[in-house]
Amino acid sequence: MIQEQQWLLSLGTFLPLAGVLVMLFIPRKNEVLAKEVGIVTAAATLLVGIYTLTQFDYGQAEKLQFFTTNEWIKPINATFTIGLDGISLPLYILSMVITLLVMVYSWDHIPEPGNAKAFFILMLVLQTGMAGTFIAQDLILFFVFFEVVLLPMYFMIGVWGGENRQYASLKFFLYTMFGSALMLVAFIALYITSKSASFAFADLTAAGANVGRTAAMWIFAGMFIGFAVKVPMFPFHTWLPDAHTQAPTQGSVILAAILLKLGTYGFVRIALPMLPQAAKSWAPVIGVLAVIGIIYGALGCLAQTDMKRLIAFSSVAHMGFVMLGISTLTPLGINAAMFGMVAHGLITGMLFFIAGSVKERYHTLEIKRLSGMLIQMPRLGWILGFCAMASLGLPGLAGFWGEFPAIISSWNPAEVLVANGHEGLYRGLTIVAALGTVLAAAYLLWLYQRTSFGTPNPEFAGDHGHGDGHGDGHSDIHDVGIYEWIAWTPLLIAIVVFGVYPQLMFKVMDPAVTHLFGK
Amino acid sequence: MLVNQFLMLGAVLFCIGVYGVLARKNAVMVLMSIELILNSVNINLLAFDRLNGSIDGNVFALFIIAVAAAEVGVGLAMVLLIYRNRKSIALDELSEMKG
Amino acid sequence: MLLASDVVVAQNVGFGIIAAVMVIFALRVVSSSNVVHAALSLVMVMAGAAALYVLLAAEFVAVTQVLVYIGAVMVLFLFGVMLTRAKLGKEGDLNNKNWGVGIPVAILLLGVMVYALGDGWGRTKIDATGGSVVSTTAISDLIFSPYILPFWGLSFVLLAAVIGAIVLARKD
Amino acid sequence: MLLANEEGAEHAVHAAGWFLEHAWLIPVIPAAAFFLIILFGKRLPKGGSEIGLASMIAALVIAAGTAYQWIDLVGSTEHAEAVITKWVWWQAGDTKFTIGQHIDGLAVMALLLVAFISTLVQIYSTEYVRGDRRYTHFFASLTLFSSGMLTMVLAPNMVQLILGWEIMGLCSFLLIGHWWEELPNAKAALKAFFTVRTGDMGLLVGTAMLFGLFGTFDILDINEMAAAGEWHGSKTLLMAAAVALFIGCIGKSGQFPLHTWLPDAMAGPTPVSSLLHSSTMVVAGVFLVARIYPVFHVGLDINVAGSHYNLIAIIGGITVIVAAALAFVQDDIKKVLAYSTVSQLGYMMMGLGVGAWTAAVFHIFTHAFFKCCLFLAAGSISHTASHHSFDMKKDMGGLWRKLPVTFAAWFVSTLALCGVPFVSGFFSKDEIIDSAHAYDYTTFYVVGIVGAFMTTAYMTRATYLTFFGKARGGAAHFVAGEHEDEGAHDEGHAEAFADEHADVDHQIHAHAHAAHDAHDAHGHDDAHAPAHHGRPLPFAKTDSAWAITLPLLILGFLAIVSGYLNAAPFHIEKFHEWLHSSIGIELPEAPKFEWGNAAPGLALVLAGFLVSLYISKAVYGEGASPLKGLTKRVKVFGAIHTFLVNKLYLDHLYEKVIVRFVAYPLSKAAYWTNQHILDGAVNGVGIAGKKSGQFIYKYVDQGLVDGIVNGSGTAARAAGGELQPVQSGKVSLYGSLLFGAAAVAAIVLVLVNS
Amino acid sequence: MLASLLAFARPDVDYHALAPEIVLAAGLCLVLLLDLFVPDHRRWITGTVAGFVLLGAFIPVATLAVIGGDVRSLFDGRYVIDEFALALKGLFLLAGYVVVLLSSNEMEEGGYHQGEYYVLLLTSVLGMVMMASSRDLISVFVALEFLSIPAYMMAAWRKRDTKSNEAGVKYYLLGVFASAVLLYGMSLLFGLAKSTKLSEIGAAIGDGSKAAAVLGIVFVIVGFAFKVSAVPFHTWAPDTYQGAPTPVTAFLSVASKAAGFTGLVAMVYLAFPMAKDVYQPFMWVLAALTMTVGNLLALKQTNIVRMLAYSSVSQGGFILMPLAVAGTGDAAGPALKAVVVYLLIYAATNLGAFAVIIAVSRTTRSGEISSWGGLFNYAPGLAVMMTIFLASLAGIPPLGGWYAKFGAFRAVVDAGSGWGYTIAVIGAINAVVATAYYITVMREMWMKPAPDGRVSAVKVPSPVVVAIALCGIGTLLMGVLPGSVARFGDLADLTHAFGG
Repeated sequence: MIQEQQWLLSLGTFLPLAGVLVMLFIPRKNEVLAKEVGIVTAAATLLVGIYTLTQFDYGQAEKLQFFTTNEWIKPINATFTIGLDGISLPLYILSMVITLLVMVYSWDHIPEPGNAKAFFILMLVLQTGMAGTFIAQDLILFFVFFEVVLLPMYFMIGVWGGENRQYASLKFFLYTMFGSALMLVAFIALYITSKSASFAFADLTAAGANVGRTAAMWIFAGMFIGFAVKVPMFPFHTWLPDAHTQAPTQGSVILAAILLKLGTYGFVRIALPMLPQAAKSWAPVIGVLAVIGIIYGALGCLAQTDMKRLIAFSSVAHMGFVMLGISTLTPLGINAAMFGMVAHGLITGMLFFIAGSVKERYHTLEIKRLSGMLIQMPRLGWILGFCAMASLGLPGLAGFWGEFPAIISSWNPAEVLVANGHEGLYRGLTIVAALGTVLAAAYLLWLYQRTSFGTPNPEFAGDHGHGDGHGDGHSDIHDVGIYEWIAWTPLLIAIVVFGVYPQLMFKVMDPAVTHLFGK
Repeated sequence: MLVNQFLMLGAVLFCIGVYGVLARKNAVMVLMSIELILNSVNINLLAFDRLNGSIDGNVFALFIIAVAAAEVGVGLAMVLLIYRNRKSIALDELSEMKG
Repeated sequence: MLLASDVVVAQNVGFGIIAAVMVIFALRVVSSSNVVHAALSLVMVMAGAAALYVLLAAEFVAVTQVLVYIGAVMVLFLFGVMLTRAKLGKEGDLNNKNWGVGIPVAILLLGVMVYALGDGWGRTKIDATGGSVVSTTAISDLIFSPYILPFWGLSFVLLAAVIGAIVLARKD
Repeated sequence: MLLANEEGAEHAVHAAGWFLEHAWLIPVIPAAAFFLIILFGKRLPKGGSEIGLASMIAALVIAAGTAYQWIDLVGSTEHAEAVITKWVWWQAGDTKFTIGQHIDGLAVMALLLVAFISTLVQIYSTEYVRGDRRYTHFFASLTLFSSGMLTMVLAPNMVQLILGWEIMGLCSFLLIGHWWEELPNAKAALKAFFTVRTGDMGLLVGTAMLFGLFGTFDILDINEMAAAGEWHGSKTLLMAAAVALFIGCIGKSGQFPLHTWLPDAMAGPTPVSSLLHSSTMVVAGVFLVARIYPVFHVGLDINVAGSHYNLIAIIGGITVIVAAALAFVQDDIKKVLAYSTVSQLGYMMMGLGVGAWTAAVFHIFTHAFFKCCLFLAAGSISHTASHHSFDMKKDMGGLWRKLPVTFAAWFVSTLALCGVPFVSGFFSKDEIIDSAHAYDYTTFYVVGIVGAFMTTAYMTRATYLTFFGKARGGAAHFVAGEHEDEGAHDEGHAEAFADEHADVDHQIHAHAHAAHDAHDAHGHDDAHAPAHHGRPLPFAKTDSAWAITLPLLILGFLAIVSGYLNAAPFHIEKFHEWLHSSIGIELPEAPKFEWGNAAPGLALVLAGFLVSLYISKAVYGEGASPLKGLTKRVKVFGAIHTFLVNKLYLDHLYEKVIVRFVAYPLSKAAYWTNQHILDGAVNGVGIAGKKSGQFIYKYVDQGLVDGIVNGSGTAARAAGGELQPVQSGKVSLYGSLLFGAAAVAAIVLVLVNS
Repeated sequence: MLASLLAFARPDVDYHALAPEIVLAAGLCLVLLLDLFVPDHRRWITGTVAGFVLLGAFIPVATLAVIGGDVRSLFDGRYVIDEFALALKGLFLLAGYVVVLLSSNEMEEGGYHQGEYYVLLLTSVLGMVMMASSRDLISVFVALEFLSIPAYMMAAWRKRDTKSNEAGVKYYLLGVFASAVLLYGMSLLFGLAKSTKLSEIGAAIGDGSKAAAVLGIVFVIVGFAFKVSAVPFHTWAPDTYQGAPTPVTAFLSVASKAAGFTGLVAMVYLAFPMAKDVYQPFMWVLAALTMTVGNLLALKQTNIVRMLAYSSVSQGGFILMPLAVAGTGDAAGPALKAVVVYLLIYAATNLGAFAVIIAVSRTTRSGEISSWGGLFNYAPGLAVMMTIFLASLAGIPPLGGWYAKFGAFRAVVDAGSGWGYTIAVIGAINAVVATAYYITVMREMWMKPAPDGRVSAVKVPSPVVVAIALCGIGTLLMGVLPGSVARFGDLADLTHAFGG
């Protein structure tokens, strides 16, 4: 643990709340000011993040840095312990980046029914919750941050979402609550049965071995449900398509890019290291569910008629790969999972951005009605193509490095799993997961072909999208706008950069992952 | 004399009171039935005092009598109140709110 | 001088009579179709109870019982009956429609109480001759020393009851 | 260099020469060019093609230098070791993923080949797709494609190989679907990508298995360990790995039964076809088998005494025959060539399957030249002579005089393809057939010579239809000298593309021209119209522009001479000499060439030519013949014809049988299924997936899984409703509940506790 | 005679310890007098005074807490001022103060009898304050009646409103039934123990194997179960809460319930701590039923107060949960802390929710949930505060409620028994179900349009604003820094009382 610049993480996490405080005093009518303050706050937060990046000691990425611990809830030995290591760092920064980009995108994309002030406040609160979850090094602190994101996201979907937003938001909320309620019970049981000195991760990890086998299995089950709902893993995934589809673009992006990662992060950070003995019994179950998720998500995609819903289902499949990597319990698999989390965040986030922009232009996302986007909006069309390719795991783009190593590692799972006679199972999983990559190609290309190729649907053919806007009914159709460029370019670049040079991220994550899981 | 003679009598009174409370519709009758129950408690307390040679039961009984009086007063006031508003003191008709 | 055994017999006989009266009139209270009759039956039960208290050497309580219950509470009841303009004669529907529910409930309760009491005190006897009548002094010592606070509180209960009852019951 | 990592590169021990050590630049240059084209291409005077071309030439120069130095190296040392340079790409735990180069004979050969063909194709394209509305994109994709192939070729490990492999897949998608406005093109692109991707599943799993077996991704290590028999796990696992990898190769190299995408891929512009189907994309599968040959050799028991069959040989053999048969019934000249490619790839696979590594790789080499030439020639015909049609029956015939260069190139390439002696194809193909015979794979020997017969036959037919006989359709116009005046035909294009976006009928129009390279070179911009054909070569004024014919000439020349690098009849074994160190495992001696052994094959080639010529003349010629309409009159022939025309019913098998079998039980509504299936499937498996997806989505996901979720909500509310009567509002019932519950609780607890 | 009179020993009274009660009693009389002498239009002053009285009574509580030291045991251990008592006294007084804030406008504008109302309120609070310290049967009984009888009448305070009448009558009758059962149980306990002191009863009853002891324990628990509205003794609560004036409802659902729990805890921990085989299963069933039934019924409600009534029933289940395992393993300590902490947090949250309801219904004039549509648009502040309170009730971090639930779960898990884990899971599921109905209100506020297209802001009287702010701060503070309130939980230690 490196206890330098202890204030840094707290600053990065709570700075958005300061912005919220300021925004509270901005009159609602003054939307521009509200947006400005919001964006400035997010940008400042990101600056802190970048400063964190520069101060991070990459040579010791396996250690918790900027570590600080304070008394918090004395009676239950919960502490305010935060720290950043190689596992947390990418996600921590990603959350900041995504928030800022989403806000920039919101500059001229405030969804119905408006109220930019509230919208931005919710995003800032979300940001605090997300960043906090990734730096928390105490189970209770983690839980609190984990839950903080719940309400803002609920309102984001419920207020600014699509037609069926109330149902979707309710489902999202209740599902997540269900998971976290059981998870909380499991956390407490872990703390008590392990006789840990405190709720700090380090203590719990050290004391985890004290938990009896049966108890460990049950506790893991509780955590499993909590995290699996968030991931979401089959069969706890049904909230996701609804939530994604109905959420406003910004919500979908944040949901896909960060929120889903809270679950997988939980597995990597909490469930596996603290209960290794239960993890090895549960790993096959996770693996099987993950692979079911891959195929199931892909089949779900193939059945969709709505572009956004298709992307949503693709998340189920992609997170399946992440979970498959985790279930191997090998450093390689978990590295792959960590990479997959970030990659999925970038790519699917981008895809949701695109879906949002398409919706804004065509007022529909029905694949049947969309066609020839490449003619009307060549840039948007190509970006969609690029993201589809990235999403289907094309080597050289970020998506590949989440999938491929996961497949490799599932063929060669951890020794303990082999010793338990699960090798055959995992090999079967490898093959099915590989089939998933084929299906991914199928649905993404199908989507791309249907929406972008061909000629524009006559009902939208009135406008060329060359900016002259002479079409009367469809003057909304225009190519990528300036705020969209600003919001998207970093993501697009990141997809390429991480695809070409994955070591950028692996270098940071690997020491931490190896530290946690390598023997 | 067996202490149970008193206790059993108390139990019987208690149950008669319970029956009355449940079966009666007229609010005043319900209040009367409650008095039966309270009396059974007093009998118990005094029987135990006699058995155990303590005095606390006596004190307790006095408190109960006093409280019961207060309760009856309040109860009757309420009965009057509903009677004034509804011209009836049939308790089962008081089901404006349910479900 | 009466012998102890005579006392016991006398007490038993007295108890028998009082108990029978109480039970009968208690049943009257809950079954009478005449409100006033019920109220008068209640008086009989109260009186029986007072007699029992005497039997149990609790004279002060017995006196209080007579004064408070028969003297005050009953009057309240009668006022209540009259103010709510209940018929003085028979009334058809004093019972609820589902009055029958009360019977099994009461029987169940009685069952468990009888079992518990039988189990708890079996044939434990009260030493009928031993001990003396509970002295009022002792009671007052008790009330004003360890139980002073409840007593103090009780006065506020009564105050509140009076104030509240007035507010509720008065026309305005 | 971005990838330069402080851990440093692991260089080969000895200094091997600048080019050999810097061969990794070969793919990097086009890759960089790709980004430049994308970013700046549109602003450049030639729309970015100059960057692409320059990068390819640069790559070619380096490749040539590399080849020179490699030959030098081979000549100077006893055992020329591969020049391997690796950088750690990334690292997870103790698993290192590296990137770099693995330069040996095979790689050098492929590099040179790919760079060379790519360069020619780019030159050709500058003319062929001139004026195209996505000219820049075209060159960008083409350049990236080459980069992908080159990346794959010099990959020192499986991961980089997959990287290149997939980049190619992506670019093939973009290139085949270049004219994506038309539905069939878009669908063909999708199908190509998807089919290949299906095979890639095998590649992914196979790579995972290799990693499990050998603990490394490095090709050199894998080869050494496989040859030495040092792997963790059973022989069966190695076999499984080989099979899995081979599935990937089947998809990529269009082997039976995943070959159906290849003919459809002809929807792309002709230069694309020629690049993809001569030296790059489709040979990637063969290349992979050759690259990690020891794995296959050991895993599939090749050349083990007493074995007469193995998976690779069987698949290759079937492909040879099936594809050749299919080629025979195509009317689209490009499809003939496409099936021909499939068939030739079958030869290569078969060669590898029987242990004739050098011959198979050599066939890659020679095939690249003549097949590329054939494609480009076909493009030249359609571009200049047949109004962008590829239909041999409708728009061609009698063109040989007007297109002398094209014809000459076509002709020599056909000779090479048919395996006529002293032309390149002969040396490679005959070597394969000879080896099959020598190594006791008699079946495949027979397949080989029968294939040779069929090859000759269909090529004779195609040649006859294209260049001889009576000019028909578009060709008739051209032959009649109307080619300067293209107005009549191009009007249609002009109309169609005058306002390309608004034209609602566009799609219908596009359907009608599905068999055309219906790019909008014409009429897209009227200002370009006069100049849209470049200058032809001086000695062939009526032929295509120089940018088209020059490559044809070069390729035609190479189609003749390239075979002499390894001409067994003349005891030239240069090729073997340069490449043999890449095999990685001991193979039996190459058979001695004897004309006697080659004779049956040559006889059949001749027979094929004669029979086909006779039939062609009879069927398609002008004179009356008893054979005309034979397929109509004789039902057996008719049935065979139909069978072949329908591509062996394989598409039907996918789309009708498999799809229905899989989808029917899943779907309750049969007509619903049928409608969707008959409704023009992108491809059968996709539809099946989609149907099952819909089923799962509708019934399992929304019905069951989500149903449980929503159901629990409903149930909770219903339970609430059931409880409401308890809250009756009646005091007496409340009281009953109170006393009753107290009584019950007391009874239960009293009973329990005493 | 005289001798015996002289023999009467004046009890030693620790006036500091009794100061809160004395201040309250004096204040009560002061309000009564004021009511007599203040002209009608100035009657609001009684409310103000009542508020100050409550705050004034809080001062000695605070000083007692600060001084700390030994447990102050009065009247031979029948009246004990320990930390548990002080924590709850503080709770009652502050809750009372908030209720006064909430009542002022309601009472003034409704033309009700303000002076008498505040007298009753203060009386009831005084009863609660006594309950917190009562350690013998008679004190407990008197305190219970002390706090209940004024509450019965307050529930019926809107005299002309038949619903209010009904609320009062139902509350009164069932309350009397319950105290009858309670008394019978007490009489049995007294008979067995020969003493009214809880600690002596505890010693005498032991593990409660006697049938009579079981009966006594069950009846006593039933008596308090009514007070805390545990299912199936909850039936009065929805009707009463809905019918009573809203400030009174707030008072009942928070203070009265807390007082019930205070008594229950005292009985469980002191009068029959060792009879765990008797009270644990009973509590277990009560807790499970209360959580579940309360939630399920709440799901069906359309009236917001009634919904909150069921919600508060179900919250009661969560508070009961730790008591269901209070005798197992090491759970006794955590369970007690959990109850106290839960009560504190719940008080702030629930009072806040009622405060917002009062503020909003002044404008909407409706109790239906559907009338809350669009609140976020025309009164964002209220909507956000209501969201905070509801989310806290649902147990979503970082709002207080999560810590309350956390404590409850922790206690049951700490017991380490199968029963404990089972009820933890039941509780977890119920926490989710509960969210469903809290969220319908949020949905109404945030996502639905205003039913009558209302756009104008809501005017909220300043006392209500203060109340909302106090509750909001409390709710947030206890969620973010639960340590602050958990310290009270830590202090809530009854063990001293065992000895005397």
